[in-house]
Amino acid sequence: MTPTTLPTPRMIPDSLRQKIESYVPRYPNKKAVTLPALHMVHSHFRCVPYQAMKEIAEILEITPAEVADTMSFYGFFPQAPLGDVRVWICRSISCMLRGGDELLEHACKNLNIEPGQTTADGKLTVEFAECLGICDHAPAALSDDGRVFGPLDESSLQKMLDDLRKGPIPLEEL
Amino acid sequence: MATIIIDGQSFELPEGAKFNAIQAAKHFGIDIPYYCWHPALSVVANCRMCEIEVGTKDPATGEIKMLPRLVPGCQTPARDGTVLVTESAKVLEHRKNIMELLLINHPLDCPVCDQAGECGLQDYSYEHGRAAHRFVEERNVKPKKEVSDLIVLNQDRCIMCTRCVRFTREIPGTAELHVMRRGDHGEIAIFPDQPVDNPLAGNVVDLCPVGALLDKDFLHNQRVWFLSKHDGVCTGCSTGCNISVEENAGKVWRHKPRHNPYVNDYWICDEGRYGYKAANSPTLLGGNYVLEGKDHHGVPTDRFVKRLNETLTTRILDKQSVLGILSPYLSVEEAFAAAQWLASLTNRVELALGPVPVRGEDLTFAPDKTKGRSGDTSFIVPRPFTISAEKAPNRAGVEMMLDHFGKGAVPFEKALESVASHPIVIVFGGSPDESWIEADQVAALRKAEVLVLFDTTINPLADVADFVAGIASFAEKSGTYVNRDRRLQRFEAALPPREGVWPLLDLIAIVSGDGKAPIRSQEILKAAARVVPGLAKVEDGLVPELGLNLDSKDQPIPDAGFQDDWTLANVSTV
Amino acid sequence: MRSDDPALKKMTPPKLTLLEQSYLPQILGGLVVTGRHIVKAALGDGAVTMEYPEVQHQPSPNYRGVHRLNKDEQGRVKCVACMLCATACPVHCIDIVGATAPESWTDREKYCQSFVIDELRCIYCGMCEEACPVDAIELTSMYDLSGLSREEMIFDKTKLLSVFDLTKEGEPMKSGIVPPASSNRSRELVTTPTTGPVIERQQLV
Amino acid sequence: MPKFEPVLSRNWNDPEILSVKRYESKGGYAASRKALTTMSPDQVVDLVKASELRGRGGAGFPTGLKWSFLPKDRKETFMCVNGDESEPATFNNRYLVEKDPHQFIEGILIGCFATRASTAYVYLRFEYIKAIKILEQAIAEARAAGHLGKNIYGSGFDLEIWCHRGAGAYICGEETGLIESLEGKRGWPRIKPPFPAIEGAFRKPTVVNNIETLACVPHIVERGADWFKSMGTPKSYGPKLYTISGQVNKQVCVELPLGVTTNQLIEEHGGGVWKGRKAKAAIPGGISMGLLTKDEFDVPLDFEEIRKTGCLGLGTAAVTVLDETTRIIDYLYNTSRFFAHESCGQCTPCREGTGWLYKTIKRIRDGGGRIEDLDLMNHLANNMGITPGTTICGLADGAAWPIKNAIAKYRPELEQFIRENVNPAARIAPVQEAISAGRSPLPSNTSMFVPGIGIAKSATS
Repeated sequence: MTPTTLPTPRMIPDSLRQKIESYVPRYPNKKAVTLPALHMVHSHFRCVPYQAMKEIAEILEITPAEVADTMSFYGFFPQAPLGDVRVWICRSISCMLRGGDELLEHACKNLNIEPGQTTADGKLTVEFAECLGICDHAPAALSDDGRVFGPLDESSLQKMLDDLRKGPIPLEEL
Repeated sequence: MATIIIDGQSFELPEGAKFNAIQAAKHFGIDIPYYCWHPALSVVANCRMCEIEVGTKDPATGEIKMLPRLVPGCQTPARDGTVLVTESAKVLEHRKNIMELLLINHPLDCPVCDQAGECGLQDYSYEHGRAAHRFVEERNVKPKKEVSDLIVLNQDRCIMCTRCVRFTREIPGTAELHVMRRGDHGEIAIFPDQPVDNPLAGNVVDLCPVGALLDKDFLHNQRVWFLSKHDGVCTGCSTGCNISVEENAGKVWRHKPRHNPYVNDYWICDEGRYGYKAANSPTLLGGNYVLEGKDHHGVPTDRFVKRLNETLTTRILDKQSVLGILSPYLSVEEAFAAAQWLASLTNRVELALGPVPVRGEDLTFAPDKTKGRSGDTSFIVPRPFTISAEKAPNRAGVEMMLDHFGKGAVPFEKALESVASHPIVIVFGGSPDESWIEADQVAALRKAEVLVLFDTTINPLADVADFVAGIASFAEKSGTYVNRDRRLQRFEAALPPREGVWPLLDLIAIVSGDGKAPIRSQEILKAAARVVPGLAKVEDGLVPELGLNLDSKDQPIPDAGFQDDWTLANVSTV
Repeated sequence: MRSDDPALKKMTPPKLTLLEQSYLPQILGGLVVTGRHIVKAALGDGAVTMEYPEVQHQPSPNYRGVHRLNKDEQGRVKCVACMLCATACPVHCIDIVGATAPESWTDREKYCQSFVIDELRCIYCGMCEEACPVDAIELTSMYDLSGLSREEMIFDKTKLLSVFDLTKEGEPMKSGIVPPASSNRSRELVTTPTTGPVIERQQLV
Repeated sequence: MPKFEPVLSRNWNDPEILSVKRYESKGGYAASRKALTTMSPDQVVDLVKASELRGRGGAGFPTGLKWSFLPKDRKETFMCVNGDESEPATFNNRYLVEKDPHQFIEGILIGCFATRASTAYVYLRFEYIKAIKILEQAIAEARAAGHLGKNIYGSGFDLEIWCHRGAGAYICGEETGLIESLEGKRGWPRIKPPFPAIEGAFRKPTVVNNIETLACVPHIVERGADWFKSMGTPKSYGPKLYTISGQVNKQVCVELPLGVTTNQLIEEHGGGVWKGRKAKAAIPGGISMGLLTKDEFDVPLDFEEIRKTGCLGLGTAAVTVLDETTRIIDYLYNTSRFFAHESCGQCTPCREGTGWLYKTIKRIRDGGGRIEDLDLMNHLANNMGITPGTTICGLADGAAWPIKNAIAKYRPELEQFIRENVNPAARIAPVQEAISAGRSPLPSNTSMFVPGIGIAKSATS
């Protein structure tokens, strides 16, 4: 499809569009780029709005419903923008045995939000996770910039939340 | 010869058959329950209702080896030596479990659900379910939503068989429907502002085995067990889709597709689906009328026939010639009877074809099995579905009659030019659409000295014709049509002719005064087959259920497709 | 039931004595009863007839009289137009037109736009009441049904609901169960398009 | 038995190993060079077959056999590397990618050569943010060094490796779910047959292997099948990465020959149970496997022996320890919550069953349990999964197994819990109970349709 047929105003900037299109040769068909494209759009907007899904569909020559189908299956993609930092607190077995559920509750109570919500100042989104694969740090937490926290207790959890509210750290510095 | 063993009995599979276990069992009269499987869609085996015990028989030793676990029948090919056990204790217990699981989050609102009476859940829970279920937790409640202007989705009734999703992806290829989220919170959904509005959209309602997808047009109007079904053929276009016309209390309530692998497979387009409304239209002609001065006066049929015959006889004795126009909406029998009558009036008769409405281009949907979910597609025999641009059911059949009685099919435009040389014009209409004739065409026809019209609707030509006879509408008559592919197909009357109106066949018999003239369409077809070479293949006026290909022999159908028959009538009662 | 069903109990008629065969004791017994009534009536107490309409008959609680359409606690018709009564009716005297319920009725999606019972055709078998899944139709103990024309005896929804209003005091709904209330339910009342003749009758005791 | 020398984890202490130069200097890419230049693909397959390497992802299917299922006349083959390591308590693949990515790339290279796959997709779960970064860099370096790309080592073999990021779905670790997800669809597992080896990703023959499985391959090529078979227990050969987590002092990932016991792991590597407590039970390999009671701690953790204890299998060899104070109901609550959250919702038994089990366990935990709930759950669990044949993939088995296993092994404790924890607020409403038992919840002589609850059944029993 040529860009001229796209509705205006377009949401996905040209640079991002080119990045998505650069993934097309990796796969035998365009549809397979759906997941990478959703990831790219997500890291650009920190959410995947409907308009972006529509544009992904146009780039990949599928229907918006197919994009929504894929997107809604996974727990990763939110539709409303996230806070500056998104942190997952693990509640899976190893973490639960060491107090993961309580830590999640504690963190949410501290921040005055429910799991899955963003703080009022828009700095931090706290979510639960079904295993983060960092059970060697259990009870653990992971922020979306790649920082791993754990083993946590109430005081280190508080320190973690304070750190996270300072904003994301680029991955290179890890 | 391939042999399959079902429940200990051996059956010979038909030559060239491409069956799965459900189809094979059904072929031999054994029912295996299913939900998500559909003969024209890819196999995903996710409802798990059709699970049976499967094994193979070694042809050399005769030893039967069963698989240790249950296997979905939809996924099991029926081959030589396949052994199916459909009624073992294990299978029956499994069906009980699946029914229980399907119903734990299903509301028990059958009294207000339109699917009640043709619902897969009702049937199978009666036949295979537990009397009581053991679920005491809170049910998941899901919203009701509209997926298009015509279709409503009751998500809490959905069993996530994904038939609808697969249909929109594989058949029209428009993929408007998708599954949202996962697990027991999964829902069927559309993308915002992208309703299911493809020309075949209504089929998702037929596909839905439960009351989740419902037609708003039919919603809350009728209970399905009050409806009488009549085999019909859609008059919307020259494809001639096989439909079931469903009526109650003198009204047609809906059209449903009827399976015919040679024509429409399992589908009909929305235009045909909602074409039933014309049968209930208030603009149908309600009797016979004669133009006196400027006004039409309703007259009883005997007086109408008498006056018509008087006029025609006088004029014809004056050596005036007749132009007969036969619309492509007439059935083969009607066209034959009409042409025969016209030919009997005088030898100075010219026959022409009525206007053939054409809109757009043929629209063909080729099933694309790769577009669907990646299920097993090896059992599917894809057949394309076409919506014809030619919006009349029987041009081919009427032309056949014109060829036989006249000088070939004179097109309507040419016939209009010759009105001047034919003072008597007799038009046989029958289109359910009042606008089948345009103002300038009416004016051209009105130049005739005597204008006779046999038609179903109050239309511009009826406003000016000297004699107007109301005839039975498409839902009120029986007969046959010849479709685009020259397939002769029979349809039945769903309604009795409305009051004051005769079917055209009866009317012609009365007008022609031939007391012995056959008026049953089968007899007329029999008579027509004797003289019209194109109908030579018709035997004894009978047309097979799937129609008769007038030109060549039908290709065999490797997959014996069958329609879902989740109707109360099919449940064996105690 | 098959004739060889073991549950069948075979009966043989009792053998009558000579006196019984003459029927005289039975005739005399009957005359005694008649005489007792003659005496009772003559003494002015214990008449077996009733001076209707001055005195009203009290039918038994399971008497099947005129139908009524029940209302829920908000005064809306309880009927959800499932048409099971019409399906169950052996004489086809019930005609219902269903429709999508108004938006404000959050607890149901269907109601009856029109509900007509031909009381002359009805055989008062009570199958409709039995079939109703929401206890919307019930047979009351009203028995003195009369009218001057056949049309008058065809009860429409308004009339059937008015029977409910008339009889609800004396005959409460048999289930006594009202649909569970949802929080955002409106108080809108049923509006019926036609107002048929409302039945007039003195209040039941 | 000679002293065990770690191979998979031999470079983990070397932070420089992330660079291709360092890896090469330690003898890296020698095995791939050997395979590509001196062996034919079929020889590699035969070698792996001879080593009896079994898949490390959970099912333990012999890898060589899997490779030999590919059709002989195939034109295009794909390799999918399964790094969607989502089984709770498992993290050994993350260690392999983060700490020695080239070993794993070398494994892919040999695996692809053996299966003649010219494209490999590494499907990594999105939580492995750092691992993805490291792997992408390592792939780029390996390509620059000539280990990937066109005509590798002059053998005429081409290979491209692409990293594909998951998005948080447990089921994408199932091989066909992974393939669907890779194709850009929702990760709903496919029905089998056709098996991926015949029709997999993009409807082409496809091999799906676990990261750890592929990491073993270079060592087999280098040292031979006999070396590999010298470790482990019968039918379970070779080294294995065990992870220990939960209520132990040290949560670690260690490489050991297959067949160590739980006791050994806890005492020698996990530093004992935490807080000086005693162990109550252990999960041998991810939560779907069931529980080992304390008496079963001496059973060797390999593919065969573990099944005799009533556990589903070795799984991912992720051992999680429960101490004596942990309640079994909490463990069940956690597992059922996990599976209710992760069920893909495709097959009826799993979609509805996992939700039902979770709701029931939650009710029991809240104090509204009934003794018959245990039998009900047992019945439900017995009728879910691939083993009875009621689902497409094994998630339902994994969801059902911990429940039936725990009911079998800890029924007295659960019954005691139900008896002792009674909370009126969590009790089932009498009307629900009556309906489920098929009794009338209403006074007799009334109809059964109550909007909102709903039952259309005559009042019997």
